[in-house]
Amino acid sequence: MLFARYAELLGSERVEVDLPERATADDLINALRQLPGGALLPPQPFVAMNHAQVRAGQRLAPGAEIALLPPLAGG
Amino acid sequence: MLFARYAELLGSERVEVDLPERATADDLINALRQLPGGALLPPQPFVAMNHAQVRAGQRLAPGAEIALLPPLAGG
Amino acid sequence: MPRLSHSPLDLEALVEAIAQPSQGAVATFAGLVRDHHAGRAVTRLAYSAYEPMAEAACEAIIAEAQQRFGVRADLRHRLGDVPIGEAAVVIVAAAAHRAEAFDAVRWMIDEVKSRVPIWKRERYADGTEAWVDPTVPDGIVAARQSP
Amino acid sequence: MPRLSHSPLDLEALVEAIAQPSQGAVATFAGLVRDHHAGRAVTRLAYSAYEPMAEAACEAIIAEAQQRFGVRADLRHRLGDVPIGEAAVVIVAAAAHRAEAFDAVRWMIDEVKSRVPIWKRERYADGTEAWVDPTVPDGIVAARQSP
Repeated sequence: MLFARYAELLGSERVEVDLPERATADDLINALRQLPGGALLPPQPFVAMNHAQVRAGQRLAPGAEIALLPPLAGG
Repeated sequence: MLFARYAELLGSERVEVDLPERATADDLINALRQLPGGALLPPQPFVAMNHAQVRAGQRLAPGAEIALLPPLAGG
Repeated sequence: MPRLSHSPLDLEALVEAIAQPSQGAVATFAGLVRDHHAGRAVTRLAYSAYEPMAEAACEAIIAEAQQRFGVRADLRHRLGDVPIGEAAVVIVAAAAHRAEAFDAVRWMIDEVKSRVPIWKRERYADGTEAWVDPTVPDGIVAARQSP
Repeated sequence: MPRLSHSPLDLEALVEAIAQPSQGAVATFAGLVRDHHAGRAVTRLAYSAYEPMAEAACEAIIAEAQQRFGVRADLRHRLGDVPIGEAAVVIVAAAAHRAEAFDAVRWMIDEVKSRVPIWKRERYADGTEAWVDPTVPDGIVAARQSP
């Protein structure tokens, strides 16, 4: 799932990418950066899996809800 | 003028005492402590003259509004 | 404008009056009448003031807060009988940034407690009454049966 | 109970719901939509959120504040279009003593800004729009003519 500016960049709030098994958040970002508009994504955006922040190098669970979060601006 | 507990002690919100010319707040306190109930006044209560705190040793101006203020409990 | 009031205080009205489209941070404080003090159950409470001096002190606190913290500020203090749970004092500060708003409100409530000539008489569930005195260990002058 | 709302936020209702006769100190913070940002005149503003994660983050902040500071606390964040001058966020904490209430509110607004997935899009008087990004020097991603 993509939000706010990132959704604008890729033209959608939901995208599907094929990833190898045992892929990490970095693999996902690299795949997204190949998509049209994806080159403007930052190299290390905030990634959430099932509503919790993904740590660097953490594997993505198959079927999990993965979200890329632009810099927060609430409050 | 007396307020709150001090008014209760002396039984009135306004008392008149005769003071010498050039009297200070200490002179006033001493005179008030001679009145019925006045012995329970503390030796150094907060004194205000025309709505401003009186400093130790400051003279009381004739005709000024003098008030004895118990410990504040607002807020 | 009087800062002392015998009627219930309206925090929302104070916030609306102070807020401006250029100042996005509004901090407030409300001091509500508690149902206990010094280990006793409080059933009612009344505030009295040396009114002209208390008004002047409130004005001075507001003006100083605005000067010191660069905020717009206001406050109200209730007098007379105040039911348990209602506000005895409400304070508001609006600023461009939240740090100044918080600092101003915190400073103002400290100043209200230390320089506004207001007194508080509590009545307890056992029928006694006492003057509140923050300078003594128990917080009250010995409670006595009320007349 | 949802902490995110598409309707105007009601600070007074939040204060009334949180106050208890045993807790006399109530501190609040309201963040209002300002009419300017990054040197530009703002004409409107819309918040969006990753809603389930944002709700969970708000719940966590409230629970942690209550635990850390021994207060009763609550907050609301507005979503969607918010007119200038209306509240984007309101926070309240009630405690027996004022220090805890102030500390809790201050901590909560910092946490809301740093961990709740909410984004803000501003529209300016010149017709351009931009995403607000507190991590860049100007505070916004370059404003572009809106479609």
